[in-house]
Amino acid sequence: MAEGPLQVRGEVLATRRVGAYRHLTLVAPGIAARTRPGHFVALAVGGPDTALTLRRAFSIYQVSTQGVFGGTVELIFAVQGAGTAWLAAAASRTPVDVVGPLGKPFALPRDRVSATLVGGGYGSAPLFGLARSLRSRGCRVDVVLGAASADRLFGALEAKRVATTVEVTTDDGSAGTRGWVTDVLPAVMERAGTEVVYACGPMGMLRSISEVAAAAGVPAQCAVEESMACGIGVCMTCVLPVVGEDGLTRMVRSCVEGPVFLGDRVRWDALGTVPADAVGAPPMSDPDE
Amino acid sequence: MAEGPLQVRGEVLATRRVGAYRHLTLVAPGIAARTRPGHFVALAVGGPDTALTLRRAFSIYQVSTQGVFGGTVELIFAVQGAGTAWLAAAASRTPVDVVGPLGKPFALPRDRVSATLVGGGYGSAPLFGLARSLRSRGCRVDVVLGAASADRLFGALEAKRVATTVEVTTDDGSAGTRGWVTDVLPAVMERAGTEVVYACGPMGMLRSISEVAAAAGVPAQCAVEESMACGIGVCMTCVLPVVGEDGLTRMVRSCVEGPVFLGDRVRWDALGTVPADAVGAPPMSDPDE
Amino acid sequence: MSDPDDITVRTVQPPRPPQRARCDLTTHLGAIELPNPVLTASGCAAAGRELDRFFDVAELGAVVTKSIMLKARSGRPTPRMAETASGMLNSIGLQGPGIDAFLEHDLPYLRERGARAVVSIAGGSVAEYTELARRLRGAAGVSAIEVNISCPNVSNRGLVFARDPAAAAAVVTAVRRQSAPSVPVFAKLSPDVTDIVSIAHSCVAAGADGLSMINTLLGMALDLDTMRPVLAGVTGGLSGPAIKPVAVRCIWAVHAALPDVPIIGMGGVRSGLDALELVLAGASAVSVGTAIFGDPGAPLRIRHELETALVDRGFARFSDAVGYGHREQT
Amino acid sequence: MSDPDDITVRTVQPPRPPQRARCDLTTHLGAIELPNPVLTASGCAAAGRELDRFFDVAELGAVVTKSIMLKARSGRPTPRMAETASGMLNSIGLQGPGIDAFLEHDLPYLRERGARAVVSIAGGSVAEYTELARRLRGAAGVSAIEVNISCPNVSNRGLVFARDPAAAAAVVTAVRRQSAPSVPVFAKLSPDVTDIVSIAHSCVAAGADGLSMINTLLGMALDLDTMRPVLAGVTGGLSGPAIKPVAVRCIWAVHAALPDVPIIGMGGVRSGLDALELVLAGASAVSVGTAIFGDPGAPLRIRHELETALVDRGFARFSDAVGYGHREQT
Ligand SMILES: Cc1cc2nc3c(=O)[nH]c(=O)nc-3n(C[C@H](O)[C@H](O)[C@H](O)COP(=O)(O)OP(=O)(O)OC[C@H]3O[C@@H](n4cnc5c(N)ncnc54)[C@H](O)[C@@H]3O)c2cc1C
Ligand SMILES: Cc1cc2nc3c(=O)[nH]c(=O)nc-3n(C[C@H](O)[C@H](O)[C@H](O)COP(=O)(O)OP(=O)(O)OC[C@H]3O[C@@H](n4cnc5c(N)ncnc54)[C@H](O)[C@@H]3O)c2cc1C
Ligand SMILES: Cc1cc2nc3c(=O)[nH]c(=O)nc-3n(C[C@H](O)[C@H](O)[C@H](O)COP(=O)(O)O)c2cc1C
Ligand SMILES: Cc1cc2nc3c(=O)[nH]c(=O)nc-3n(C[C@H](O)[C@H](O)[C@H](O)COP(=O)(O)O)c2cc1C
Ligand code: FES
Ligand code: FES
Repeated sequence: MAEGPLQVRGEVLATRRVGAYRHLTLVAPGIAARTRPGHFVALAVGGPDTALTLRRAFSIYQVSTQGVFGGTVELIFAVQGAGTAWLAAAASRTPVDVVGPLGKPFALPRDRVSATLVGGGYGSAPLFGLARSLRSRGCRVDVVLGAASADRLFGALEAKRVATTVEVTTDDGSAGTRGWVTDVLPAVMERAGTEVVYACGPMGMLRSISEVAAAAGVPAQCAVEESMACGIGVCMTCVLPVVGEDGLTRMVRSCVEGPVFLGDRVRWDALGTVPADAVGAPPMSDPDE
Repeated sequence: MAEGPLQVRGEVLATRRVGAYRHLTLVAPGIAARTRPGHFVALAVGGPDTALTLRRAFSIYQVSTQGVFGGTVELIFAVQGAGTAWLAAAASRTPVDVVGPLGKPFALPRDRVSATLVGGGYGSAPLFGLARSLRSRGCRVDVVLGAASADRLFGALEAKRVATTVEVTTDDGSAGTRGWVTDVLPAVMERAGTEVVYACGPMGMLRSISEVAAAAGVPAQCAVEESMACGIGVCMTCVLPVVGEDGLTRMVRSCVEGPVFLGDRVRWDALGTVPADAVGAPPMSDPDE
Repeated sequence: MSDPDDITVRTVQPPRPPQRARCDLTTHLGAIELPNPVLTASGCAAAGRELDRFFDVAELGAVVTKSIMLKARSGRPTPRMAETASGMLNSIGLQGPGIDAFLEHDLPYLRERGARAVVSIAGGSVAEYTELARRLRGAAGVSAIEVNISCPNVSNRGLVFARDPAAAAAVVTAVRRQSAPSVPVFAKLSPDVTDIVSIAHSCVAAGADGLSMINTLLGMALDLDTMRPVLAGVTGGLSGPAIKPVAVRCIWAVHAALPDVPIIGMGGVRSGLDALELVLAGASAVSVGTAIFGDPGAPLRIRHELETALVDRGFARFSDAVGYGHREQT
Repeated sequence: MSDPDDITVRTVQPPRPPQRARCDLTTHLGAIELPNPVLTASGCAAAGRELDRFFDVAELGAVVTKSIMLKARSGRPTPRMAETASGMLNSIGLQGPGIDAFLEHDLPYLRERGARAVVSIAGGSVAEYTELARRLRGAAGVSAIEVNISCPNVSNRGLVFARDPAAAAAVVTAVRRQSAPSVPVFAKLSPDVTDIVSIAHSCVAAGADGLSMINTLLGMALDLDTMRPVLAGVTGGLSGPAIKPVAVRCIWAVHAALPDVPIIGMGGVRSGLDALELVLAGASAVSVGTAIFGDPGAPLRIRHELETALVDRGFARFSDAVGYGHREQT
């Protein structure tokens, strides 16, 4: 399999609504073949005269290497600001520059283990490809999906097709159990005999999942979402405090060393700070760039 | 007739190619009813996230007050830079904020006179509505159209329908007489017994036309084109030196006091300068804004 | 285990009733009170007449008029502008009819229309500013004076007043002394300085009742066909959304240093949210400049959008939002 | 009278043969020669490794590495960036591994790849810059040194070196003295000063072989939901197309004053035409920064576009275009 990211001039094939989200299919030749579950793409948004200067990062939901289009990449996204609004409105055939696949994907187990996949909101998007990979390796897969409300759940039906069991929670109780994924996760893990947790969703959720996994003594692979300017490792905006093999905390780039981290390596309590014990902290002075 | 400009949220109805130009029809309710020949509109370009900050000015080619669309405005434009490229690519239904009608239109004669209309490139666009108005007042209309090449002539066939005679020149001889409009204008004027000249086109052409008209002792109403930031008279970017009734030269705004000026009032030789005898010139110091 | 098919929406909360709340937009700029904090920026609205064709200029907090000089002035040759990414350069050269014509035609027009006028003045020497202030003293309808000190000082090798604390102070002292005590004097600062806070201090120490910021940044563009400067004046002032981050930083720094000094903020405001950003940084009023060129209705639209934004955030009074970004975090 | 129906096109000129001409892109930065004038901007390309996945970094004139400090440094907390109209704010805080790790891993990598390295250094005191230069002296593969003086001087109340002519000069003198004569030293200037030309003079008098400009403008953004500064570091550096007019103005002014001093220009370059604009203003090389974030292939694309733009304008040598905008008009 070819390695490393490509930059390709893609185009919008189709966009459709899925609850509160959009399901975007991009023609992006070459990227599909290199993609593994957990990879993301970074898109240029806004068109030729745009005032939007930075890329937007999106987890890859699924890819297709075949077909008349020379490879497609599918994303699930929420409209947040100007960039996602532009994407949502982009007509079929709109050119979109795509960089990907980016980041370190989920690590797959060598053995047939019982894996529990937890997704929050659109964070479930990268879990379906992962579930299929795990199943093809003979792993048991259970899925827990959570969201603020029913329209922000993504893929509950699809989950049912790939998973042994599926559990759904919503904050407002508009679908599934009212509450958080971590309210139901311990029971699911017990039932499934979980040996590894995979998670993608908001930072607060990932933190709680890491705690649940740690309590159960199983590793949690968490795909984080930090604000990114470049997505390719050159700008240093996307850092978070992570404990290395040597036990030292460093501010590491989530775009190249992540987005998937082991939950017990991330200093969740220290997000948005530089822990005093981090390598090179605290700055003695505050230079401008 | 209602007076003054409106600001309306219009939309693209259709765009088609006409030689080197585009013929754009905008739905822009209310503007048509206020428009007289020589008026222009100023369009916001680039869409919601655009880096383009200023309006683009275009002469009104023709308007329609009727129809299902509540009034349309038609323009003929050349793709020059980012703004016109965006307009040319804008799909039907693209929203476009339209301000207009703007400027002082051509003054129409009270009597049945012989009028000669001279257009350079897309500068012919505002002359057809003018020709119809003149004809309906019983004026004789002769038209001279010039351009660099055949594909940059606009409306030669339409001119034939409204004018007694039509003369065409191109710089490269690819259509009509090889040469400039002023090469043929004196003969046309003599033949037509011209009593007033109306002109729209590049500044150099307007200057030459003014000289020909002055030599023949007839007034020339020239629609000028100066770089404009606002189009509504508030920014002072679109000025040119014009001699007032009092004989004094002032830097006047072509967007509100023009774009139509009498040819013998414009200091053509001093365009791009502030003549030393202009009111308030020369600045003793050069303050930044 | 819950059924994943069970994802039909159960309506959990009733849709919220439409917001009807309003916000008191009144603002104070030194001795004067304005009904709302949205103004036009000097040089971007002439003296209000042209905009009045698009909306009632009396609906704005005030119209800040184009900087006026003592004598009529032709300004610079064209080209006078260049569009830049999310901004523009201008080099108008303060074209204007001079103070006499301004007092005869422009000020009375605004007064008749019921609009408030903040009169911007510009000069090449302290004496010229002094004379301008003296002439304004008698005039009816001057709500405040904004002193455009981004002008070269003819008696100091053309060094722009706003870049020299002493020269800036000298102008402010003179204008303040000449003006009616009821008319606040705002000094308009340039961002093109090493330390805007020290210039702000100088102006306030010299008697400025408030500060306006920011004027344009000095910029330039080359024409890639002629391979020469686009502007006849070579350099020009950069304005528009591109400079908003600089405006926010300047307002933030000056408000932090001088929290009691009212600030008229400007620089790249194109929406009510942009205006709110300047307000949270410390502006007591916001001027809309370049945005007008793209949208003649911008000032009034921004007033409405700002009110909505304030209501949405639970502000009953505009004044509570001024400098709110500086609050200690709880 | 000609027949108006006669508007069928008569082919008048044969289509021009496709342009095959090339332009010699070689440029000189003091003692060194680079094969072409397109570089990466410090802090926007790390040490080249990540970009090398998208194109061969040896195809660039040089890679300007992220400013390196003496010790490893964690940088500032997040959020570290905010997008702005045609630009962005960053507040990274010079995160980096320190000079030892840089010399061990980064510099050898570029050397192996056959790429030229311009090493950017940053410090909090003259002593720190001195030590950095000393460490670089022995290192193989340093084509030039760019001294990032937009750092607070810890021994002068944090006043940024680049805003103080004497402090800037002190740093430059120290670095120049420590460095091999064959390695040119470029001082990188900040636009946030009252008079950039005087800072340029100081640096050149202190021995700078060339000048880089511009670093980012100090800016700031507020989050309209939290109503607090977006950046954890409160203020940040503004970069991107928004600031290009300021970059052009600074380069123009410094080149006019110091025509023989080579300038590495940067600020908002996103296309070959943008690069050409900086070159015409006086830059002998152009660094691409923020544009990389939007387009990882930007530096190489810009090199190609610049060559095309030069050929189109009849330049046989890049060096003929440097400062061409300043020529006397005929
Ligand atoms: C690895 C990764 C995977 C992601 N996957 C998805 C996904 O599958 N579906 C989805 O809807 N969203 C996803 N996001 C979030 C998505 O990138 C943001 O919602 C999007 O960038 C917002 O852009 P905007 O222009 O609408 O918002 P704006 O707020 O206008 O964006 C302004 C700037 O901030 C950055 N930014 C803003 N919010 C975020 C954010 N949450 N994360 C990263 N950068 C941000 C943008 O890139 C841009 O540079 C992912 C983010 C990361 C880092
Ligand atoms: C009164 C008037 C009537 C016009 N009528 C027509 C018409 O009928 N058809 C047509 O094709 N063009 C017309 N123009 C010219 C048209 O406005 C410009 O071609 C257009 O603004 C170029 O925009 P751009 O974004 O493509 O180019 P850019 O060069 O990217 O424009 C950059 C900026 O410069 C301004 N500008 C650039 N060129 C001109 C110009 N020639 N005149 C005024 N402003 C300019 C733009 O408004 C914009 O603010 C007219 C101009 C004026 C003033
Ligand atoms: C065309 C133009 C003319 C201006 N004229 C003046 C002026 O006469 N006096 C003044 O103080 N500022 C003047 N300015 C600066 C504006 O008042 C304002 O400070 C600056 O443009 C930033 O705001 P903006 O980004 O909203 O335009 C002018 C700006 C522009 C664009
Ligand atoms: C994220 C980021 C990090 C930067 N880091 C540095 C740095 O370490 N040293 C430095 O001299 N300049 C740094 N800069 C400034 C750039 O090198 C450049 O001078 C500036 O961004 C203007 O160029 P641009 O508009 O092309 O980005 C940084 C800029 C950005 C956006
Ligand atoms: S997003 Fe730029 S380094 Fe990660
Ligand atoms: S274009 Fe603004 S005054 Fe004419």
